Amino acid sequence: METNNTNSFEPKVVAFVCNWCTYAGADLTGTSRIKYATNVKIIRFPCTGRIDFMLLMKAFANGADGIIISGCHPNDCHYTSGNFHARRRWMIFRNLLDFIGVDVNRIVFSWVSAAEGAKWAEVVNESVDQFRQLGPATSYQKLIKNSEFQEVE
Amino acid sequence: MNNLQQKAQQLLESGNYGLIVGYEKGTSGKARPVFIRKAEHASKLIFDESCDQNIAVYLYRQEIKHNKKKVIVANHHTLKSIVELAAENQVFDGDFMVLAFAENGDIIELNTFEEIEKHVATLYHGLTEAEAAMMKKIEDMSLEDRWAFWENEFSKCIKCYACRASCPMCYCPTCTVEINQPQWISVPSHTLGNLEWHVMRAMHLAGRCVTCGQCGKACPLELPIQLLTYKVALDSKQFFDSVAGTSICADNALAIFKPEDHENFIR
Amino acid sequence: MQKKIGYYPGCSLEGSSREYSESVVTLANAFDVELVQVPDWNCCGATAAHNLNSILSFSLPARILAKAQEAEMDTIVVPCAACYNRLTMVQHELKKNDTLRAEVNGIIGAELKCDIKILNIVQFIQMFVADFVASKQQFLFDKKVACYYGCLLVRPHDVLDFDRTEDPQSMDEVMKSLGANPIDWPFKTECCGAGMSVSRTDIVGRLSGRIVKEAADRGAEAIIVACPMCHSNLDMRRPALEKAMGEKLTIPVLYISQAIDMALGKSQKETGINRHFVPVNISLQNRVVVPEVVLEKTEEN
Amino acid sequence: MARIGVFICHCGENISATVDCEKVAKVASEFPGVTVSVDYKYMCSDPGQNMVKEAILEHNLTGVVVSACSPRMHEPTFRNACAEAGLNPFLCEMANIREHCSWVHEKSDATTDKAIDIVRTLVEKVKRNEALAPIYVPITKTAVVIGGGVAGIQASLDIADAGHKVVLVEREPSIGGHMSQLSETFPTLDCSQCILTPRMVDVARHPNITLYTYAEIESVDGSIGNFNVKIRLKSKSLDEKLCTGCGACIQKCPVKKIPSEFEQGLGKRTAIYVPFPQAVPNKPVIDRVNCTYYIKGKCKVCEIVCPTKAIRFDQEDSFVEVQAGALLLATGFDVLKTNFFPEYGYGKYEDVIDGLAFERLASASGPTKGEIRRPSDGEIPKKIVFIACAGSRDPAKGIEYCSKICCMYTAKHAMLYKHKVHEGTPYIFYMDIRATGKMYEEFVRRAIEEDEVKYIRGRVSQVYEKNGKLIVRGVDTLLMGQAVEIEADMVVLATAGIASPGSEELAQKLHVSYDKHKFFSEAHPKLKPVETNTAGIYLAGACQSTKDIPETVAAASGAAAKIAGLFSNDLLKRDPLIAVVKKCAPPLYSSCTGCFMCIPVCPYQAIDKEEIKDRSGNIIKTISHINPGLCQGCGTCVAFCKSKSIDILGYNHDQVCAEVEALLNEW
Amino acid sequence: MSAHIENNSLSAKLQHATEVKSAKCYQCGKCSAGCPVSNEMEYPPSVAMRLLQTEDPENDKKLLKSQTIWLCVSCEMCLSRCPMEIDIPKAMDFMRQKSLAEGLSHPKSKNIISFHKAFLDSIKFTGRLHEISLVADYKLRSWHLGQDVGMVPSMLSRGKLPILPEMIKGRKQVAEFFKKTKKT
Repeated sequence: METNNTNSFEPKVVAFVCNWCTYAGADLTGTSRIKYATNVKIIRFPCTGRIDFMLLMKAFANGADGIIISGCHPNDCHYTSGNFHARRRWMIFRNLLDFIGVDVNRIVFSWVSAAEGAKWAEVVNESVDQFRQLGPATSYQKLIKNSEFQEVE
Repeated sequence: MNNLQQKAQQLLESGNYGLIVGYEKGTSGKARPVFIRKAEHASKLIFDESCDQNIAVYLYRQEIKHNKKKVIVANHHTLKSIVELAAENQVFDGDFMVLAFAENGDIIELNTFEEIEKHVATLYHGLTEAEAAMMKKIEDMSLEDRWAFWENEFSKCIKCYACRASCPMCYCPTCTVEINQPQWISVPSHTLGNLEWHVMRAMHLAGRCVTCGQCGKACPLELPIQLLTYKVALDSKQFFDSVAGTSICADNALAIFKPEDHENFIR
Repeated sequence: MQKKIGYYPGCSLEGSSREYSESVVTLANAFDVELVQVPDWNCCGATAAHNLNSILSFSLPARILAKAQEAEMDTIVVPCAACYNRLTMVQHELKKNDTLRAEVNGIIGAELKCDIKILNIVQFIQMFVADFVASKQQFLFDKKVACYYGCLLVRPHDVLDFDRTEDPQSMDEVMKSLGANPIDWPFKTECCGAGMSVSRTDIVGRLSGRIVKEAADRGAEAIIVACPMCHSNLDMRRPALEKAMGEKLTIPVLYISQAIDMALGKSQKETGINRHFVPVNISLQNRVVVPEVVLEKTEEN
Repeated sequence: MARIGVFICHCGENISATVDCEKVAKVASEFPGVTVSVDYKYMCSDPGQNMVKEAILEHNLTGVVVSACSPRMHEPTFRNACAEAGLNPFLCEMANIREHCSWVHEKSDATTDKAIDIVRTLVEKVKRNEALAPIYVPITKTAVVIGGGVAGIQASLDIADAGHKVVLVEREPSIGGHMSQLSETFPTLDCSQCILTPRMVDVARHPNITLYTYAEIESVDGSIGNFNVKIRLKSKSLDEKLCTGCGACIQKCPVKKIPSEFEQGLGKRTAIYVPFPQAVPNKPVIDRVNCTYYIKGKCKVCEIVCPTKAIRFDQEDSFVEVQAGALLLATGFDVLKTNFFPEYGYGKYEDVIDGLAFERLASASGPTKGEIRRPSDGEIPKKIVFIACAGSRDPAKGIEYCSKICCMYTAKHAMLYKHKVHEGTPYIFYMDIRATGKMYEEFVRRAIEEDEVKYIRGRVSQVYEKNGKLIVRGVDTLLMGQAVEIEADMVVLATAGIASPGSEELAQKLHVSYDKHKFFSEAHPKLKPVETNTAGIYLAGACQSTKDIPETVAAASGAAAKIAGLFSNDLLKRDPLIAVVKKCAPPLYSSCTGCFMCIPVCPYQAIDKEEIKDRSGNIIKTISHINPGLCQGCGTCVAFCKSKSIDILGYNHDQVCAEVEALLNEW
Repeated sequence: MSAHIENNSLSAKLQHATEVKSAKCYQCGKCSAGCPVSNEMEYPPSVAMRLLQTEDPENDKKLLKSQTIWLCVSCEMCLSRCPMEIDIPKAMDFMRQKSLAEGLSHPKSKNIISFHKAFLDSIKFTGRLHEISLVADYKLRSWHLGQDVGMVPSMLSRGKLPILPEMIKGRKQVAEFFKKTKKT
């Protein structure tokens, strides 16, 4: 990975992925030895349908600068419809975050199949670039700092 | 004695009904909920513009839940909430009678869910002009301004949960905010925890909020938190054509899907 | 009640194909439709423009659309298939491509809405004529005819969305309603040689010759067209066709509007068939007017 | 107090080349709760596994994190190792530092740091893992095979021969499918019916096979081991027990001019009919759309002539329910109608036919008794043009994929024609010849060299009729696009193979995934070619993608072997990673509100209602309940439930929250 | 992301300008089989697509110098039958404009080009096409002075040739279009 960015900021990125498509796709990225940014770390879920929006809130509250959510393409869900349910959930959630002033560009949603090892690397690299551009999630970090302060009090 | 009071008196005197949940005159021009059990108290009942509180929330309160001889005087918010509660299996057909009002002020007796659903279909579903203007004002702000606005509002929240208590749809015996393993939402009322609470509350009302605004009315700090649930309600309508409180059998907007649901953000 | 509709004749209909314009106007008048010309219209640029200069090929038709829009015309009829094709294609491209539209708007100095309904002659007939023709028809067009659609009326289907590209039927249906017997033949949408009329008359001779010969061989008594380019190649260029085919070809070529006019009993002058190079010696039978009740009964049997 | 063992694998140099494994082990040893942390060259080797086992015993570990390759690779290996050392296998997790770390990053501190983060995340997860026991489900040893073509026939016989019960369901009045329509088969040119009909008879006679023809799947519920299949038996207007198949009714039926589906419209049939003489069962059905009695209310000739009084005009559709442990989809394919190709004149010119119709013309039992004659006038064609890829490889008007079988059957058609009409000339317009099976290329060469089939490389642009001939306008692309015009007597279109009609509805009934062309999807394109993504439902033949006969039969036997394998156990063992509705002490019993909004969320209909009762049987409350036999563990209901009353074993709320926190902290 | 390799081929330029992708062609030849003028062309449409696919500068030049691109009558038969929906007419338009711009047009296609130019000249000055001027202009350009002279009297007698051109009011504006679009 070339880092042509003079800005040395490296975003913390957590990826929530489903076991059957994107996790397997990311395995394929590995077996194909395609390189991508180290910033992204993966948490495995059985299905995108399992991913609770509260986990995204948790990730932000724990200092994530960006989040990737990825699962099977429509019609390819291992459980036939978990991704469709997830899609509806994200449609509502994303707009709600935008409504309260959270930059939704900090969350990247994608469909990456078990065959799309190269796409996974692309998604990661593009997302990390995007998060670098956005810079640290300062507005959220301010809240985190305040909360720590209060809790210590 | 007006029609409503007469009606209430008759119902209680008949012995078929033992409790009427309705409105009475409160302080400073506001109405407040009242529970009438005796015919002679029927004259306390009022119904006018001041009766804007959504009192469907009382229907499943433990104290009266099992009383099958109850009547509820319902404004249009309350009616929609009853439909939504019926869809969510929280109130049961035949457990109560509803007194609603026609536009000319006539009392309408609604005995079954089907009748209520039919009546609700004639009502206006959507935001008032003033509410829509508030939504627009926020949506027109820049992202930074929106954040600043809500950060300021959330910083004031004291987590009294009046919003939750007033909402007919917040009926969970254990709210997620009270779960401590895992600790979904931090306990103190700092801005971050408050934000998490309000986002969660709004998300949990997706496809369920009837836009009565009761949460905002109940808030002692007058935070405009009803706009959050309005947002999910409007999006549910726009994306999925789902309007809460219109059908006693419809599935929740987020419990179903269509393969052709259209978003523009998934890569 | 008289209906008003926008009209874009195009250059050929003012010159070498003026009989087409005459017959269309006659037809419209017969059915109480007033054709209002797009004010100060210009040439659509035809094949030449898109062969040589693509942005010009958008700008010329765009000006026409702008003029129609200015005159608040929601629908325009364009009898020339070539002009119809250009205008429709350009409006489609401009509608879907914002950058291109901005550029063209800049050149022509207008804001195009791209929502004008553009009708070809067959669509015009379907909308304003077909339902009423029975009541006004005086002669039965009891001939074997070959309906020749050419290229520009039906292709590309994605954009024009008119009839189908293979073995289209709309003109055949119109002719059937006049009492004609349209033949089934394979060259309905073959190319006549189009704009090569002057520059490569030899090619036109071969292409159009094949078409005319095929129609004649299959016993057609007239070829019905809807495009001035096709007409001039099939009619005016007949000597070149005969040379290429090595035989005499006498089958006349009629615009579909002329065919209807003839069935309505319009004069040679009104239909403009006197202007053709290949003489039109078709005489039509008087239509026996049968009271409607009886007519229905015979249909049932 | 947790005692976690962390085992870092070098995977030879696959991991250690870019990750400092020793450092990872050292840092991990300091994580709270970690008792032992070691690194080793090959963790999956016997000595590596032994290290894990010994550490479990020595340190009395409560959890194990093997930090190595993807769990999709070796999770079962290490879970078994743990089980052998007495640790519940579900207390073992794998940290994927190979596919997700060492292989995708260069050697650097950042890469090592990421590996440490991954290990920490899994350590936090495993601390919260629970000991779980696998779920055992009893297996009903009956298979329902859907579709009675060659695939369904082969699979049914194989499963039945293995000693298990089979219920074979066929939509048409007879089994046999498309193969029964074929004349000869490539590359051997042996007669299709000669090899198929004995197998059809075997199906009818086999004691383990129950055959339902003229029947369709109404609904399916349940899951692997225990499906409940409801089958609609369409009314045949016939008492099959009484009917002897004497055929008197067919002979006397006055409606004789119905185009026969079996003969591709080239032959005629009656309203009461068997599709073809060798049909199994050889008993007729009444086609109610065309039967005079059903149209006009009178006739009943068949009833009068029937010697056993078997005709039942008032018979209605009936239903049977079958309990089955496995389902096999063998619904086959269909050919694309070519009406969308007006330039080829199919449907307009009688002598432009499709490949299946040509099969009937060439078949000895067909409408012309095997003579190649034009449908229009019965003449023997002197020139036939075969057009390959009529619909295939044509995203504009047909389908984008290659139908795979057409190259071969077109070569066969041309050959059969040449064998029957020696003086005739067959032309084939083709673009590529795909002859990749055993003896296939040789077959095509024979067609070209010995039978003088004229192959022309190019697509036909137009076919039109002139003076009784079909003019075929094409081009020879091997001669710089030189025009070719052939005056043919007959044109045969090698139409595309497409999914059978109704595939989509069936897939939805069965919760089986399908591709955009409505072919059913296999679970894995290479390693699970006969399984679907739904456990217990298998695939065979052309319902998955167009296949020729050898491939179809191979797939059918493969699927049958899978089903026989499944049926070889009495109980089915399943991972217990499923959702559960949490219960708690009275008076709450459960935080579930009984809103039941989760019911439509479940793709497996695994959620139903459970009544909580007091000792005297009074209902205290009604809450959701998840059927462990049906739940597949997707967790969609878990994320949906607002009161967090549903959780999922293996990915529970506590675990995933801990993972998020562990992943993001201490960077 | 891998950087784009500098691709100067005609095929790449075509795709960039018009989104027509020659690589989609799998050489079935249905276009050539249906093309009314393919017999006259040295490279029938499918062959032209193949030449583009090679991305060989020599082959690119062959195309731009060919008569093929000028013989195409834009009848769109190829597109309407192409299984891959390749817009060959659009590709032809593009190649004609490239050929002119690079001065490679085939000498035998001069007539066709002259006619198109004369056509555009005619509308440049009057806003509409005036057929007598067009033909006169074409003849001067092509030196085919005698061609079609025989037709003129009969056309005049049938009223098919108005002597004086129709001048539209907006003709200056139309002339302006020619200037504005010249650079493209």
